[in-house]
Amino acid sequence: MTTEPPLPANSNDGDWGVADRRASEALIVDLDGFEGPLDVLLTLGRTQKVDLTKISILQLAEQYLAFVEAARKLRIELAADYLVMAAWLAFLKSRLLLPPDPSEEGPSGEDLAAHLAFQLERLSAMREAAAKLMARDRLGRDRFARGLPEDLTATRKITYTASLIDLMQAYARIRTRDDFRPYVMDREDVLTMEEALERMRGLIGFGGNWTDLTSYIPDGWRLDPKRRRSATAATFAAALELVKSGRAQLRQSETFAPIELRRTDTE
Amino acid sequence: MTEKDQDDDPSLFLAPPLAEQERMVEAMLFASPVPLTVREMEARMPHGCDAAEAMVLLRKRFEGRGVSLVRVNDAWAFRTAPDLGFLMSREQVETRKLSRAAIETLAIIAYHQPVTRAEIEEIRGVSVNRGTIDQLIELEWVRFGRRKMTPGRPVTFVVTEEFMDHFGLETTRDLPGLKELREAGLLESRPGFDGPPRPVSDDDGDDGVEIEPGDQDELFE
Amino acid sequence: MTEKDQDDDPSLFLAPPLAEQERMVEAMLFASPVPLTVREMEARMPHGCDAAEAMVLLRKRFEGRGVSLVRVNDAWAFRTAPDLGFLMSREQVETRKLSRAAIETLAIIAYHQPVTRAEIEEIRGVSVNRGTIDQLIELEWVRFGRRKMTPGRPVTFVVTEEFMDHFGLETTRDLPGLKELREAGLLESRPGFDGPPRPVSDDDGDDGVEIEPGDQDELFE
Repeated sequence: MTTEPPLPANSNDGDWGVADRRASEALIVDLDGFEGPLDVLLTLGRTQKVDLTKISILQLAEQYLAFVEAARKLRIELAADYLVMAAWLAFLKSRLLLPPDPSEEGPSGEDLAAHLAFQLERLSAMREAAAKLMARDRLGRDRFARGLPEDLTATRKITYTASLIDLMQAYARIRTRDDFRPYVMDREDVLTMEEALERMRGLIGFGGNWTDLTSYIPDGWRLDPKRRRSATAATFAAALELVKSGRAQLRQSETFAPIELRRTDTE
Repeated sequence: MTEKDQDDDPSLFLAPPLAEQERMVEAMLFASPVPLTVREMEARMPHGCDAAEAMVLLRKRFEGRGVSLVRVNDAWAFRTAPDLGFLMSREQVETRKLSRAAIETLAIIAYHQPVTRAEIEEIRGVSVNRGTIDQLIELEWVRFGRRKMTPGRPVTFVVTEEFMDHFGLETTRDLPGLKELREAGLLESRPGFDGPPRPVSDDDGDDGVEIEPGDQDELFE
Repeated sequence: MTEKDQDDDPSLFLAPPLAEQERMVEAMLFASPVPLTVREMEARMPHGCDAAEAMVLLRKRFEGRGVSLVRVNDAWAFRTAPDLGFLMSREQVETRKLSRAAIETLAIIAYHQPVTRAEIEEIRGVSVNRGTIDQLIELEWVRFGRRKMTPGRPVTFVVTEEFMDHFGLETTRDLPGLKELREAGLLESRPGFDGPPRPVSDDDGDDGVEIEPGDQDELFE
């Protein structure tokens, strides 16, 4: 294989660069109409007006990079796919332009280019195949099945049916149901404010002296940390309720000091 | 108006040959979901066609055949020959959709087989009616599997060859997992899409359903 | 009928004449909404019948008619002749228009089956939207095939008999241009290449699944 000297960068920009840039901008106008970078490459490739098998991948890479550049200039946000392809093509381009480095492992630039050409050809072939398929004489459009259902009403047997989709959706429904189950608290270890209030209403009559609020926590709720936390919160909330209704007073000498509670002497 | 003129001047106009017209009548009667009158058929055919004449030919052609042309009021339709009714008995099955309980139960059996009734209930979170499994067995989609080597040696359920046939599966291993269902767009991602969330009341208080990790892996490997 | 008595004594039993068998096959195929296999028909016919032979006669009889016998895989069905579609405008079913992505995906599944989602994405160069395959499955044109024996054992997609019936294909070998595509090597995947980057799909960044050549042969044997 003859190794051509690497082309100086931008040397041939003048040849097709302007037209190409214009074409790129035209492409960007209906970017929404494209199905990803491979599709854009295919469209760009067609502008070379040669058989896909004879396409110049180097030129195609240039065209694509111009396309991305034009998008950037027009401040159009390209999806990540397009940018990843641009990076890969830039890499491919450098591989194609530089003389092969014998110490380098992996496929050569030519191999990579050939593979890209293959992918484009394959995609294009699939598109043609799809078009041929859709153009066939289709059932319900060109060819028809019997329109009149057989309606002999002799023995009628009922059978049940379901589709694979029904089956799979049913299974998915069951298996994902738990994910969506509303959150329910385990009530066993929770003392509610109502319960604490109920209890304190009965006790407060005896609370003539300042008493540590924690002494109002019921037995059985003091040892287990989870239960103690819940009971403390409920008792504190209940105490606030009592204060609000004027039946008790609260005090705390300093931050984090014990909170003390005393009955309000109405007399 | 111009139609009239053309009719008057046959040289301007050539109707398809009668054999062709017969084909047309045949195709229309076959495809139509309702009996068709001669006039209706003629309206669809190219100008100058004579559906009545084509019908005469067609009727003759189907004399004594397995299907024949019958007259329904003014209209015509193909009907299978009455003496062959015995062949048609299978066509008369009325198909109904499987109930939600049944399809869920079936799905669990397919994905978890061999599975016991208790396990099905555990996964569904509700008890399984005796009739539901009976129905699936009657449909020949489910059969009894080997007994489980656990206390009580409960019977298990597995799906049948008929099940695979019906659902177009070669093995139950081909059933897609949750991830694949999601990728194919077959899994609604929204909760409550098909009904309110499960009640949290006592009727399914057994909701701490745990599927052993082993079960899952097997499925979604 | 004396037929009954004959059935009881096999030595006396005579299969109905072939012309009669032809009538039977004709009636069954007319009545059935879905294609029937020779075996299915034979199962309904009296003992000793040869549905395949009757089919030969019947096909000949309907050659060039307004309705004709078409083959779908192993099964047969009556369908109207395609050149008469213009008469059936009233019977035409409004089909949901498929997106370009769906059409391409369908073609890729048909020509490359069994094919994984990752392979479809590789060919199209974009990720497959959720809902695209879903739509094709709902149309009953695509179903799940056997899992691929590659890492991750991904599910595959294949086309169905409904697909073949819809597009008038006797077998998947009749896909337009299949031979040329195969000869051009365009149905192979060329593994071992760091081709351009694969599409980034949201939920499966996983497997660089490659098709083993063997897998493909299975389809087009």
